[in-house]
Amino acid sequence: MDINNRGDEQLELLKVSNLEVHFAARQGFLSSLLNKQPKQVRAVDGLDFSIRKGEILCLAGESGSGKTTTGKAILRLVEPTGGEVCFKGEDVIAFNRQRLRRFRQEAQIIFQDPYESLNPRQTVFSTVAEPLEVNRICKNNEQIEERVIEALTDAGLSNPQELFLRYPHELSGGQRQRLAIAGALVVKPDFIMADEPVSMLDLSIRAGILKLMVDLRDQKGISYLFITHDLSLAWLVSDRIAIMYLGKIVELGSADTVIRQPLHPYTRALVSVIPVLKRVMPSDKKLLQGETPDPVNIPTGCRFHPRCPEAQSRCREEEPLYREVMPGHYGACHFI
Amino acid sequence: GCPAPVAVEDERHTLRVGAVDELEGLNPHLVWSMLGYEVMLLNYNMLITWDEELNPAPALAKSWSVDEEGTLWTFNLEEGVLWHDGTPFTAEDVKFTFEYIRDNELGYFLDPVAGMEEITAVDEHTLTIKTDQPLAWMPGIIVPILPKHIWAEIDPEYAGTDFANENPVGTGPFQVVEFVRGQYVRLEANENYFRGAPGIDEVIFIQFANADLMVEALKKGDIDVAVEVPGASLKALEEAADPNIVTLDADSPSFSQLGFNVWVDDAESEGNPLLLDRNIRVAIEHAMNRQEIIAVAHDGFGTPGSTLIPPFHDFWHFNPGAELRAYDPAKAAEILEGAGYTLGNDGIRVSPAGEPLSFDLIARSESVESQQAATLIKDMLAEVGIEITVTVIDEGTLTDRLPEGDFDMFLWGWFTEVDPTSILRVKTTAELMSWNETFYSNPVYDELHLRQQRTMDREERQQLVHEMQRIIYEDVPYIIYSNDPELMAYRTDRFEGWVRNPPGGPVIYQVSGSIRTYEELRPLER
Amino acid sequence: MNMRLYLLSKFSQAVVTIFIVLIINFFLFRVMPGDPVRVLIRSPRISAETLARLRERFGLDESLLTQFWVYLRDLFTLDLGSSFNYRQPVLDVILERVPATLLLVGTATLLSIVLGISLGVLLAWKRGTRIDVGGLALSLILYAMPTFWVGIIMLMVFAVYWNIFPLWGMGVPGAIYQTFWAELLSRLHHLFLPVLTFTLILVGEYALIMRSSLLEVLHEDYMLTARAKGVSATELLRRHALPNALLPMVTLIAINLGFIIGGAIQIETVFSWPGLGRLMFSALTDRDYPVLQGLFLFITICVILANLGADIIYRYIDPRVKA
Amino acid sequence: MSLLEVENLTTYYKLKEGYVRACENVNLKLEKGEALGLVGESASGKTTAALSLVKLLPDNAEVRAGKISIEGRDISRAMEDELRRIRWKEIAIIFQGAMNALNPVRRVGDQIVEALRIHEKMPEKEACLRTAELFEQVEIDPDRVREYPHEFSGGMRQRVMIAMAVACNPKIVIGDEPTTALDVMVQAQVLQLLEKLRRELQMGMILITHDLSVVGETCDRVAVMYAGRIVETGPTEKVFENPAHPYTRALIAAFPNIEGKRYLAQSIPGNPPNLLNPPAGCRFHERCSQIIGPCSEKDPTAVEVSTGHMASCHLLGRL
Amino acid sequence: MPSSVYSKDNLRLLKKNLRSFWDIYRQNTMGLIGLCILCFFTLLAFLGPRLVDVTTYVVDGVTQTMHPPVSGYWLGTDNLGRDILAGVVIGTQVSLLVGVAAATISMTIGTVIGIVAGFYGKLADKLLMRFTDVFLVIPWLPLVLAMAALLGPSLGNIIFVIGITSWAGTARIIRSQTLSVKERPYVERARAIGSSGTHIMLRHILPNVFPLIYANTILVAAIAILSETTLSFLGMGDPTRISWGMMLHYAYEMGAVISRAWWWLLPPGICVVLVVLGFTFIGFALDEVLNPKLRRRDR
Ligand SMILES: Nc1ncnc2c1ncn2[C@@H]1O[C@H](COP(=O)(O)OP(=O)(O)OP(=O)(O)O)[C@@H](O)[C@H]1O
Ligand SMILES: Nc1ncnc2c1ncn2[C@@H]1O[C@H](COP(=O)(O)OP(=O)(O)OP(=O)(O)O)[C@@H](O)[C@H]1O
Ligand SMILES: [Mg+2]
Ligand SMILES: [Mg+2]
Repeated sequence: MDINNRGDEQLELLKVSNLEVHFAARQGFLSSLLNKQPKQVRAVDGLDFSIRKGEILCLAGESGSGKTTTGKAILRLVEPTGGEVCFKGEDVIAFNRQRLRRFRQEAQIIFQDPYESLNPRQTVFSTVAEPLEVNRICKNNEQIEERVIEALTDAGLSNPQELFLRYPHELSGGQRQRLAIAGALVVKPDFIMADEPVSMLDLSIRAGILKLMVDLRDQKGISYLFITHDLSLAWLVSDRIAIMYLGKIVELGSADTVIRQPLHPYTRALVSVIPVLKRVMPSDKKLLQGETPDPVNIPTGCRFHPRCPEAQSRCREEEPLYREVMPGHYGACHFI
Repeated sequence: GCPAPVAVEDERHTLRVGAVDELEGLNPHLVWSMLGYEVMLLNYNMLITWDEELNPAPALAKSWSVDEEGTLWTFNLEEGVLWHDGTPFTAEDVKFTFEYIRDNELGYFLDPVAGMEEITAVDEHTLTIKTDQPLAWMPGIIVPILPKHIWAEIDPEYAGTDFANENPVGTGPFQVVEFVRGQYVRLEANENYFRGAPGIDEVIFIQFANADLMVEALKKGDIDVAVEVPGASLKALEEAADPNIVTLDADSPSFSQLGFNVWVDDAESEGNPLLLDRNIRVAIEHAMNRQEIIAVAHDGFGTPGSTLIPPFHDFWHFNPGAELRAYDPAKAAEILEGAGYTLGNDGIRVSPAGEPLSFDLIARSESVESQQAATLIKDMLAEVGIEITVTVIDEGTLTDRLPEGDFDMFLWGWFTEVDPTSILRVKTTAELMSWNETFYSNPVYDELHLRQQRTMDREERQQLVHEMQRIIYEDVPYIIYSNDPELMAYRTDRFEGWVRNPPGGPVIYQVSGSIRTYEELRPLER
Repeated sequence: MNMRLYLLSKFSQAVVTIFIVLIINFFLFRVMPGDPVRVLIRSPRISAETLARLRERFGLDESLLTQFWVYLRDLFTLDLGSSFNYRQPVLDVILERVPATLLLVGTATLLSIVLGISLGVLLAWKRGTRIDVGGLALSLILYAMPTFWVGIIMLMVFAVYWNIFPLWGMGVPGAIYQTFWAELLSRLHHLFLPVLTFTLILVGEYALIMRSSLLEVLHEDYMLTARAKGVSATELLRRHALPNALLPMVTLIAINLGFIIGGAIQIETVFSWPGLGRLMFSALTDRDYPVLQGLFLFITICVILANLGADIIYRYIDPRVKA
Repeated sequence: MSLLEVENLTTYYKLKEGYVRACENVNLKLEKGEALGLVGESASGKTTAALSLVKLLPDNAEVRAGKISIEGRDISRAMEDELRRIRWKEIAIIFQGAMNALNPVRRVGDQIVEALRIHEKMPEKEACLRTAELFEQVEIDPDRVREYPHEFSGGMRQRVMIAMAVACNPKIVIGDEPTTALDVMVQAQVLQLLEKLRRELQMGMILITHDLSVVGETCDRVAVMYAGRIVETGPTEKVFENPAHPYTRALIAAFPNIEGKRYLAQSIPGNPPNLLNPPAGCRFHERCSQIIGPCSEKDPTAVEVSTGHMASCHLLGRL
Repeated sequence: MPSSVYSKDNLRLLKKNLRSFWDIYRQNTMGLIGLCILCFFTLLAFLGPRLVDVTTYVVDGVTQTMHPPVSGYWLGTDNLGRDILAGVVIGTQVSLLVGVAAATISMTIGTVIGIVAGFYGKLADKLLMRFTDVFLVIPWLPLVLAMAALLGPSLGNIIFVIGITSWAGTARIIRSQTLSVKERPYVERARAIGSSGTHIMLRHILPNVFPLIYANTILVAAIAILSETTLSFLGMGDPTRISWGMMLHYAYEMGAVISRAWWWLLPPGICVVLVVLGFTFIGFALDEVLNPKLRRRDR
């Protein structure tokens, strides 16, 4: 199956501008008294991107770069400290409780670990039926059952009734992740945030799940924010890729261009270490030194400069602008 | 087995007394336990003490006399008496003591001195006391005489609350020299004791957490005498028949009673108003088998009781004779039936108004005996259709609840003094909310009580006292179900000279303060 | 967080806890039945004026809040009031009893920690074997036995049937010993049964905790690493397993102090040991509220301080704790 | 004579329900200076095989059969004492998840010193110097020897583990998923370091992983495990370019290759078998798309596809 | 097609859950022994009074007192000639009642406080945990003694006092488990589908801390029985009810130790040990069965 760029240019489902999530660094009561200025974890530090209807946008980056936090902030599972999130033209941040409840049906979430994201003491049926019950979507039990069966079938689980009374631990890994997807599908969402949905699964099962997600996009027009640290995976499923580094997007563009013609030195380094099934000359790998720094002490200037092989003195002082370098291709570096 | 390593015996002759009380302190105004009183008696003297017939006998007062009206008393004091610190004892000390207590309302000793109008130290060894009215119990002023030169310095308020009196100076045969709280108190003989130095060198009172341990210690010879021995242990001791151990089932002026709440003020009393009906109280008495209670709850020690003054004081004791309401459940049922209390379906009688004869009976958590007695009484009363719920509370709480009238019935007891006044006073109206816990009130009785206090003629007074007891027996605020002995045991292999005062009484912890045994004990030559 | 800050915050936590205890302590004893003044005087023959005067003197006529304030103020001057029973400052009464309890509790705790840890290590090391099963059963049985009951049985067997140990007390009352050795011998003789009982009671729990703690550690990956490194069995235990397994014991021992006090009350009662436990018991039966209140506070503060100490030690010995 | 030769290694775990056949008839060969990759999905028995080599198995494991020889010396019957000497000195292991593989309450330096003192009988001082040297070799500031594991990041800890593994110049290093759970960048750094050390020290290395690419990039030869058995072995290039076993083929097909086309492969249907009760015959047959008669009846034998490239599949026997 | 998952299948589910639980539990020897012990004592509590003539536990003034075991009085008599075997049988009811009732109170308080503190966090957590800490550090027995003295000795009060003072440990354990459950993605998911806090606590957190609650309750029951015994022994028990603790209290007070009346001291004590052991065994077994991966780490 070939995957082409998708997504209706006009229909912007979700627009994020200058999103910021800062956490107060964990601190005892006393030390917060003593230090006037509480330290901040700048987990997400000014993001701009949008997701079109029926599009898969991939958020990639190293551990701790703020991918999950971004996803949660969009769904208001953590409160953003700044910026805007527009969903279908409405300001998510300003939603009141009722609207938020409705929004929770329109936007759903799938997690990384299918073992952890399912309540071990809930049967398959009640896992899937729960959103319907909580939001009182269905009139009667028969309707609930219908919807549950529909969702499970959509998620690629045949013979759903047989599974109704099973517990997650009685399912295989793949089935479990499908169950999690069914739990999201049951409310017929327009948008799903998928946080590393396959990274815990074996290679042989992965493809099936990914395919299911893509199919759902095709058939139901669901948009995804797909979070992963695996660039080859990102390339495989997404329409566009955004690369994050320390709470900021450093590059964003269509999947092919980002992988094939990366602009940002960070992206280039990442792409160079994407595993392939053959021996690679060590010199071809642009290994970066060290690991992503702690978002409490973000370096001044370009936040990537301490690890950047091409850093200049300007990078140390001046923060590069995030701009459209080529049509549809954004980047934040002084030298692109 | 191998014997416990006992401390190396030095040359001293030490009398070891076992007790289960905890010694609360050494300040005479604050002691309240038997042990505390005993220690005080050894450390201090009173003006008089009691002889074998329980008549006043000289102590610090050699002799005394009274004027015609019976209101001016003259005491001639012993000469050459020294306080433990060597200061001479004078009439000023006595005057000071009485005034100090009277003017500052200090504790237990207030009663005997409250009626003293004027106290005069005529000379060093003569004292006169003027009372506001003739007092029949005089000269029995059982108040320890304190050294003025020490107590004058002490703020009376402090003396009545906090003063520890760590180094008590008295005139007694012994003086406290070491007091280890919760463990023991050691008294050393007073070589200068005015009645002659004691025959032993020291007395140690050892406090046991548990009476059985004390008995065991007596058996092992770790102590020489044990007081307040539980009945069962005494029985066991008797059976073991150790030739060196004497067990005493000693006469004692104490009794156990069942008290009723007879407070007529309906608004205030929280007791069951049915108990105001004398018929019920009488029926209850008929339904109680005193013999069995004594046999079971008191291990067979004691005699069935009747009136307020126990037969121990046989001169004052009133015997109801044929009027005694003996155990007779049939009669009890008959009385209840006659008073209109008919048997309900559940076996519980109900009043004509339909109220069940169902009462609370309070036993004390400190006294297993009272709990057992309560259980027995409950069963006995069930026989005649009276339902009893036994509750058990501690004495402190009971003390608080009684003056509030928050009870139906309770079990407790009294230890009566030599003179009948104080136990008789307990049932007077003036003592409501205080000692008079049953709220019994009878103007005739009150009047008699005043009269007997003023009646100096013994025979005449006896009549009055008997009449008072008869009235109480008639009105049944109390059912006195047993007269209780004092159980103790002592060893005869180390000391001789144990004195029982009176002859059927105990050897130590003697009635109203005789300390003859301590004065007369001599070590046995081995 | 640095050490000083950590200490400060732990300390402030302890202070807050102590304050709450103070509040509980104050109000619990205010609602106890009985008029304190009546208990104090014990003679009903006392005029209303005198009663009122005493109330005033003890501040009982004031509002509860004022009384609480006065109570706090007095505490700061270490004034815990005066015992109804002994007419002595409560602090003196308590301090008088501390050495006896310390001797008993200290000896037993030390012994039981050493024995419990050793037993726990043995059981964990021999897990699954007959020794383990037997030891486990023994520990559980020890854990399940009522403290006082063990004491009673000990007394009956050793002091009554065999008569080789004294029945009661901490020494022969009023005895004057000729030599130091005679005294020591007598003290040890008296100490033996209570300490044995106490140790038995405590050892089971320590052994259980040590065993499970060690078993957990033995299953950790770093133990596999150490084995892969060729570390010998004893070294493995000594250098890798024990330091990790002992960590939770520190906290446990501190937390257990409250339980130990409970044990002390029972053991001191059974063996007539003149310590804090017996003091508490007799204060309870005599309703000596100032003493009870003082004891309560004293013991609680000791436990809180011990916990604080454990926290600090824990922080010191466990490099991971970052507060 | 190979550096390491494993024949017919069979290890079961005993459970109340029966035996988990975690590792059956495993044959491996490792030459001096060679890197062998052992790949397979989770629960395919990789760790079991590795731990069986040095007898570091859990208590409920039973080594049923197998001969293990190092440079011709049979160690399968070695006693605990001898094994202790062999461990680390001859075969060192780097475990998965270094956070838990380092003792949290001991300084990292001390943990290396310990190994040196046991095996090299080095005096304390010398061992410390050597530790600092090792730290430099794995590109960590030698001043950090006195720190505790929690003060290191994941990648650093893995480096410490590596330093510890090579401390005694072992002949063989086994890396059990040494880079799983690390970021791609750090993973690449660590792999490069391992590669460098292996060359410098001429060690034989067994790299256990479920990530095909790791093997592709670093190993000379590869062994593919499925459900407790080795289904295919051979030189890496040969196996990857020309997989002989249907499982290997499916696995490689599922691998997203950015150099190829954007294409979502079919996943292998079904689930790996339960090793408590594995299917008869070829263990893969229930999920295989090309089964023939004997697949469900007979265990396939290894067939040499080309030189040094073996696979166990009935289909191959047919050819 | 099943007509409704909501009705008849719930029963099927329950059966299935019980069966699978029993399948695992059965393997645990310790748990089985514990279960046997408890079954025995439960039967004794209910049927004992029919099998043993409990009317012999009366003071009749005829039966020999302090008599060692003889036929008819298999465990001998006490100082009042009461049959000790009958006493032990009667005492079973009270002791079990105290254990179960006090543990229920303690569990309820502990669970509510633990879950609320853990789930809401922040100030609520701080306050509740400070409060819990206080109960954790206050030496337990003195507190219980003081409260028992305050309330007066009745069975209800004893149950209440034990229940109200023994929840702190449970609360702490439940809280830490809540904290960890709260961070699981399925709770995040529940939030993401719009569930309210109460819904999450009841549907997601409670079921996942339940195994801990079970095991803990059973262990608290053991402690409660020990506590009742201790309280009664120290004279704070309900003298109108016969429990094993009260029997021991009377035995001690009435000089059983000195009189070598081992038949009076041993049976109630051994019963206490057995029941406590039974509860503890079950508690440990449940802990192992229900929380196999649970790691108990202090702090
Ligand atoms: N609730 C929080 N409080 C404080 N800091 C937080 C919180 N949640 C996340 N962070 C910090 O924010 C940063 C970004 O975290 P986030 O989980 O978004 O990263 P991520 O890109 O998803 O990483 P990973 O790939 O490991 O999942 C991290 O440094 C993390 O420690
Ligand atoms: N101690 C044990 N007891 C019983 N079964 C075990 C034990 N350890 C492992 N197993 C089982 O043995 C099989 C092989 O496990 P092993 O750990 O060797 O797999 P692996 O290939 O290393 O997997 P992973 O990639 O997840 O590390 C699995 O089915 C596992 O469940
Ligand atoms: Mg994440
Ligand atoms: Mg593994």
